[in-house]
Amino acid sequence: SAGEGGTSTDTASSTDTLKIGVLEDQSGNFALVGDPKAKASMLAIEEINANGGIDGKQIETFQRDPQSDNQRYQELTRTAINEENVDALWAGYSSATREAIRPIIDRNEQLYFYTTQYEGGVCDEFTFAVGPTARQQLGIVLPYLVEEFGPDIYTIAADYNFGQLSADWVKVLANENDANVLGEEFIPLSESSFGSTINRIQEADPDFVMSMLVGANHTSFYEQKASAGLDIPIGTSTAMAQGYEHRRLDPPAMANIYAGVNYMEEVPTESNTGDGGFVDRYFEMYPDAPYLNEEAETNYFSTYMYKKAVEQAGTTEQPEVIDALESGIELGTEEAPEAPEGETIRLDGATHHVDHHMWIMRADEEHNIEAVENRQIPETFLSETAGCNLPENPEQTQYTPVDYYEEAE
Amino acid sequence: MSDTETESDIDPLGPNVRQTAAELATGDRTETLLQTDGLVKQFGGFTATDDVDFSVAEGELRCLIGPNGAGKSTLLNLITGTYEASDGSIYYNGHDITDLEPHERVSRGISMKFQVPSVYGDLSVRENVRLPVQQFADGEERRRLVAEAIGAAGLTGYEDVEAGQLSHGQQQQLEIGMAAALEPDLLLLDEPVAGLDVGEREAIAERIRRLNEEKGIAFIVIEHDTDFVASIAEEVTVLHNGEVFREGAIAEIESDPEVQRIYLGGES
Amino acid sequence: MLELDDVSAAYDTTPILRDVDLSVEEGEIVGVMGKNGVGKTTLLKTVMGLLESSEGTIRYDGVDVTHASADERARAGIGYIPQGRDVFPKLTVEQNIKMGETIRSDSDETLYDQIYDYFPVLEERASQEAGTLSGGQQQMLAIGRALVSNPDLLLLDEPSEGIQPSIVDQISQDMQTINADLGTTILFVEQNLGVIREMADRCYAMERGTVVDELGPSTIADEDAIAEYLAV
Amino acid sequence: MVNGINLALQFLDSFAFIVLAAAGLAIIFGIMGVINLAHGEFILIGAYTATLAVTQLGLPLVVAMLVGGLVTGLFGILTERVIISGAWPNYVSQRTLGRDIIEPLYDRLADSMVATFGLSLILTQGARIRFGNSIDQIATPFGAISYGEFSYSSYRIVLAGVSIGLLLVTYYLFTRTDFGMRARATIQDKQTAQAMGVNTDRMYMLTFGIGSSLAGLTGALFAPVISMQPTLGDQFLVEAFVAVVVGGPSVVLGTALSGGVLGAILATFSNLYGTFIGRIALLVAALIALRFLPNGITGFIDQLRKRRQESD
Amino acid sequence: MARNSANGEANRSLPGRLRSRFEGPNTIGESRGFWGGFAAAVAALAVYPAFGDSSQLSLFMVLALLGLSLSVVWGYSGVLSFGQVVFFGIGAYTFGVVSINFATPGGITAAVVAGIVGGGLSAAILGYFMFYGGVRDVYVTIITLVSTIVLHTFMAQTAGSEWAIGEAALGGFNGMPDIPLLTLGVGGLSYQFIYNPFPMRVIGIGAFEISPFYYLVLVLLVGTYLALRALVNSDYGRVMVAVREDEDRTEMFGYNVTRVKFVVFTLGGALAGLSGVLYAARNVYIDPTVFSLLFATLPVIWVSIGGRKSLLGAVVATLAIEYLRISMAGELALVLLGTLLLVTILVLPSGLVPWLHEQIVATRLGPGEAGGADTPDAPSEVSD
Ligand SMILES: Nc1ncnc2c1ncn2[C@@H]1O[C@H](COP(=O)(O)OP(=O)(O)OP(=O)(O)O)[C@@H](O)[C@H]1O
Ligand SMILES: Nc1ncnc2c1ncn2[C@@H]1O[C@H](COP(=O)(O)OP(=O)(O)OP(=O)(O)O)[C@@H](O)[C@H]1O
Ligand SMILES: NC(N)=O
Ligand SMILES: [Mg+2]
Ligand SMILES: [Mg+2]
Repeated sequence: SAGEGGTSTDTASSTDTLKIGVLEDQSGNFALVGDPKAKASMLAIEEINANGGIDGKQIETFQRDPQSDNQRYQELTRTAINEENVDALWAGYSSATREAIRPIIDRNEQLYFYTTQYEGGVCDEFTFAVGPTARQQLGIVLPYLVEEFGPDIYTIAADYNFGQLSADWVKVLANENDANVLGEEFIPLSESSFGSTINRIQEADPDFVMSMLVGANHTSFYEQKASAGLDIPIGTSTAMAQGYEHRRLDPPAMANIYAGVNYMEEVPTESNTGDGGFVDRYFEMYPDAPYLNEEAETNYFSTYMYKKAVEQAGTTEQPEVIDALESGIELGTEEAPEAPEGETIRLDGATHHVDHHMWIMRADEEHNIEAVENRQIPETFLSETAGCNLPENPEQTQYTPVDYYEEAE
Repeated sequence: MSDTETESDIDPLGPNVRQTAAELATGDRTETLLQTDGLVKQFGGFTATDDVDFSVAEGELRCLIGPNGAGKSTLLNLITGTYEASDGSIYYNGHDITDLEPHERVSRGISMKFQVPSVYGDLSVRENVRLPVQQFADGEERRRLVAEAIGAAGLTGYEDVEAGQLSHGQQQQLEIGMAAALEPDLLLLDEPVAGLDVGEREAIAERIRRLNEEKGIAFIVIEHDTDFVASIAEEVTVLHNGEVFREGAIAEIESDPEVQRIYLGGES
Repeated sequence: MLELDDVSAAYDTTPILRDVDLSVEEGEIVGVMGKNGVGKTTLLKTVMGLLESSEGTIRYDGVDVTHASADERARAGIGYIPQGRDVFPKLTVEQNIKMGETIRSDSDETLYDQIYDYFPVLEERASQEAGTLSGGQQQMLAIGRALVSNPDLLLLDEPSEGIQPSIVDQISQDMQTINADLGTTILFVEQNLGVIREMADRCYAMERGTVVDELGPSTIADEDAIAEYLAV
Repeated sequence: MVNGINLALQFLDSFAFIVLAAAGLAIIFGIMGVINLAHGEFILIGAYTATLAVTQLGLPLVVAMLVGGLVTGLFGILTERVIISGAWPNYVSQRTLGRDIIEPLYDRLADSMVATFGLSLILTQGARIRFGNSIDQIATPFGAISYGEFSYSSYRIVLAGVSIGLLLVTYYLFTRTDFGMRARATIQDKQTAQAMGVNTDRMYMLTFGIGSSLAGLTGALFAPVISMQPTLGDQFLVEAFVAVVVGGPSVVLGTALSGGVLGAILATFSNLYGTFIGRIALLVAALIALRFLPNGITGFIDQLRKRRQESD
Repeated sequence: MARNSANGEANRSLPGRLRSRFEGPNTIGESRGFWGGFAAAVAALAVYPAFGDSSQLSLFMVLALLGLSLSVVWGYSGVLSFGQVVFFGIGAYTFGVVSINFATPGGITAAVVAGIVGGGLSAAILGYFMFYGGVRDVYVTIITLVSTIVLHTFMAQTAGSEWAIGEAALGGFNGMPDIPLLTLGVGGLSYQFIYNPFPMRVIGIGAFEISPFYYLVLVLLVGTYLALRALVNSDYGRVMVAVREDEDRTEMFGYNVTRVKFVVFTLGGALAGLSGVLYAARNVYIDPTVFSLLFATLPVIWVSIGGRKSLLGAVVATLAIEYLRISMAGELALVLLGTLLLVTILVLPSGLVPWLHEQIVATRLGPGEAGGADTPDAPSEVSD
């Protein structure tokens, strides 16, 4: 039981249960976003179990709180794979977490779902990065803001791979939309005072700000900019849909913030907000939960994608399940409430990414949320630009915009 | 000091690249061991020692007396390097030691007992004594010296007691034992018998005389107990207001009316 | 005024005092003597309440104070001058004295002058940090600080330790003056024969944690008799 | 181009943040010798109490903030009695087992760290269990002031004023009153203070309570401007420790001075080179200060004063 | 109760003489029973991989080296360093940077050495800066704490591509994920310690795989423990303890207190560096969390809980606390852990292991005797 590095095909496949590992932050800097993820996974699992399980097998879970600590993630990932023999693993909010555990995942050939909106570019035979990518999120919100407010952008982003690469994407998209980035600032995750940042934004005087701030400490930015009287439109891939700042802060701190997201609790599809919809089911199971966020929905629908794949493969053997997933799973709005009635979202077998239905959600002075625009945006960076095709060419790479776009330098 | 010790196995921590006091004891005794030259120490605006010229010869036993606050402890602390001199110099064995670190002075043969006992409270009496001894003795000899030092301090039977649990007087005894265990050439004692009972006072007086006579250790002893002073020393220096006020034979000093006025008081 | 009845006390589990019986009448000056380590300091600490007695009763002014805390005893009028000059090193000389004054509401301003009279150096150094005083000066401060609270019973642990001879004489005389003028009762520990002879009306001798003898005025006057109790 | 007003305002901001972050810790560490690693959680208690007092009880903001300070002060007293001095557990154990079970944490620097670290885990997680991963926040009062192309939150300026006020009150309390003298005497030598009639138990309790309530007040004052979540206290810890130690032995004066010096460095470097450089500059300045002024700023001032007297 | 101070060492047996190097008033456990128990514990650890999760245990043992480094520096020399993780982290990052740039067996072996030297050197620099600058007591604690925070702040923002040393990107909050597998030796004469399971078949237990890394760490931990025991019971160790108890007094015995602190601090840094190297090697990853306040606090906690003046305590407490930290699950896990730490430190101020030792000695000697000699057949005077 000690050696690490062997493949773990030795799973519970022969029994009449299967085991899913769920490692999501329920304390620490990312708890606010991680907790709904864990809850939504449990909701999906409970629903599936209540409806007879996957291929007749009940789902067991191995769930732990890695406390927003990447070293702890590594340890728990090892435990999940080597000791608990999970058949599939959902783990991690931040991109740094994903990169910390991906080597362990790959070495053990473990089927892994990464469900956070992220910078994009991960082309990995064992990883299914099913959240929306920067190109999808910024791709819907940035052109809209350029159109509405003008071409001058100021970027503030969390100082780690997600923020750095997302900022690169802002530059790429600015270029594609004839806009220009006046300045950018990367902010350590531990920072919570934004006085000088606010001053610098005022000095640069952009038409709008792109904000990719992350985690509990960065939330303070929105209240601080509001009380400093900085009143400027903000586009974001991270605010509101993840940490529900529009519910936690007193209005009008979040007024005029535009989030490019595949999902948030307010997304106005029938299967989401309608009677007995996703929102109802979630709060029935967790009456005290504060919010149903973007990542939670991704955990939810990806659990159903896994279910479909196992049923299609007829086994929980991971290589077969991966093959089934790569055949291109599609989900309707019932299981993927982000999509409006009649639409589906599709897992792209070649890239292990999802062609999402994206929304621009805006908060008004009272913090009411309205959908300003929505459409399907396929993943294009990996499939078209980088040429990732995992079934043909298995690899474990993360492609970055610098490799393909001059302006991202 | 173990005679097997060679240059190479000298503990880099330890002192003792020096002649032993015992060796000196057999030699010429009249040379000046310690000399201060215009020593000044100021605390803020206050001058604690003022231009003090003071000297001790090899193997001499000198007492330092004077009113409270006269600067006696300050002078000793200057000699050990605990305080940095504001002005003036200190010579020891002909070398200027004014700028040396305290531990460097100790390794040249100066050892001191503080006015307030500061033994290692959490360590046993034996561990306390072993610390100075281990610098120059090993194995069987070390064991012997440690036992001897404890015995001489009157603490036989207390070897395994934590020093912090000794009474005030017992701690004083231990302090002296430790300072003497270093086998210094010059031993500075700040009020060695304060708080000791009559019996212990006599024992310590005897001890000081023996160390002085047999090992040739030179002493500077500060003490307010004049009987005690008279029992160990012939020569005394009186410090007053930070300056050397009188110097001379004990009988002379005791009958000096000025000294009586500022220090001894009462019936003369 | 003070009565100890079969009092025993221990540090943690190490018993030190055993069945001590002792009494001090109002207005008396009583000495305690004995060799190093016999438990004199422990006795005073137990009277002060810094160490709780494990057995026996302590009565002060007719009241059972066996279980009273030290600060309660202090406010009831017991003053204490610890051995080894426990002044507050980071407070100034003046603040140290003031600490004594705040004990009791009935302390009296003129005491200040009297204390500065005894120890002029304390007035000179009023704003110096007490920790930087010379040994003897600290001892004077400790005495001054206890006096300013105008205690009814004063406990002194080796008051002459580290003090220059002229002032030792002066302290013995001053204590007697205080005793006479203010009626302060005094219980003191000493190694200095001169001081014992000068001050004490009566004297207890201690050995190994207990009182072994009581010496009347005639014995005290006899130098050799005292020396016998203190010598080896 | 550096805008002078920006810099000045940022200085006020940094000054207030450092001073308020440090105030409670300065008392508990500087005066009592207890390293309170739960300092951040005391701030959390103040922040949550003030916020909930507004959102749940509808109290006016100022009252809610005072309540935040008060509740944290009471919690501090409880902590002191139960953990730091162990007085209550010992009272019980004396009567049941006939001996003390807890040795007070005063003067046990590292042990006080372990104990308060344990406490901080309990408090953070307790807050998470009880209130979730965040609570609704209150808005920042007083609006903003504008100058040229810039604007700034007026509340941040008010904070600077409050921090100076608190410093003055604390300074007066600990240096100019009988209470302060007794508290300091107690910490220097408990036994002797007892013999001087000081109820040392009460001194410990009150001093700890005052330190705690200052931490709570800090939390309450910052409640509108920081994110209300269980680890919010962490953001204050670094500045708090650095300021206290750079300040040196005179607790209150030291905190004020290090708030001034470190605040100036933080504001200038953040303003010129960004938040990250600002923070690094602050920390490096602290390291250098500690190395060259091992007794802190006030220790250094003391030394200077003595030098000057000597040369007179 | 053989107190053989009188008859000296001449007539001690060879194992007795050997043992005496590891015994003295500065460590607990001197009886034959203790050493028997010690051997049994080491043996148990050696066969543990057949029964349990040795991967996790190897992590705990790596951290125990970090705990030991603080025990020497603080527990024995009185320098409360909040910065052992600085040297740990520098060791880890140095190992990562060097091994990524020179990913050959020889290069990786050199990286291990570089990591240890990196830890020691950084401690030497910081130590020189502090001790020769007259910084003392709690100020040392805070300077080391601030150093930790500086590194945390700094390393957390090295996400940009400009932060790379040769091939090795520092990676900021992401950390360094591409550290090569630990391989010691040069050229053909090398052995890979990570991800190189060693198949074993033991009659009665069956077939299983063991990790060579686990045994590497076990040997290092036991070796380090014994070496430190010898150190603290040597003359030098006695001086360290004297420095801890009273610096000024020790200086007055002619010891160069500043240098003792400097040397011990450097040694502690190198040991922390070794621990960091092994940590990075085991995880094949290192990130700035090792410089976080939480992680910086852990060594202080291990050592306090285990017993500050006990090397064994540091090891035992590290293993126990880290095991609890990883295995406790559920909402209340942190509350329970906090309570446990709080109660332990309040009720057992001298630490777990010294307390256990007292209990054992007390039961063995029976009531009444407990106050006497600490353990049977303990030499009351151990010296060379
Ligand atoms: N750190 C200091 N700051 C200010 N004044 C000081 C300091 N240290 C000593 N002094 C003053 O210097 C003078 C000399 O002190 P010192 O301790 O040398 O006296 P002493 O002769 O040893 O007296 P005693 O017999 O009472 O021990 C005293 O007046 C004392 O108050
Ligand atoms: N804190 C303590 N813990 C344990 N034992 C102690 C403690 N303090 C003193 N003792 C022991 O108690 C005994 C009596 O001590 P005490 O201080 O009362 O003696 P004393 O008569 O005042 O002696 P001296 O004349 O030396 O001051 C001594 O044997 C001493 O070792
Ligand atoms: N993917 C993120 N937000 O790190
Ligand atoms: Mg003196
Ligand atoms: Mg005594």
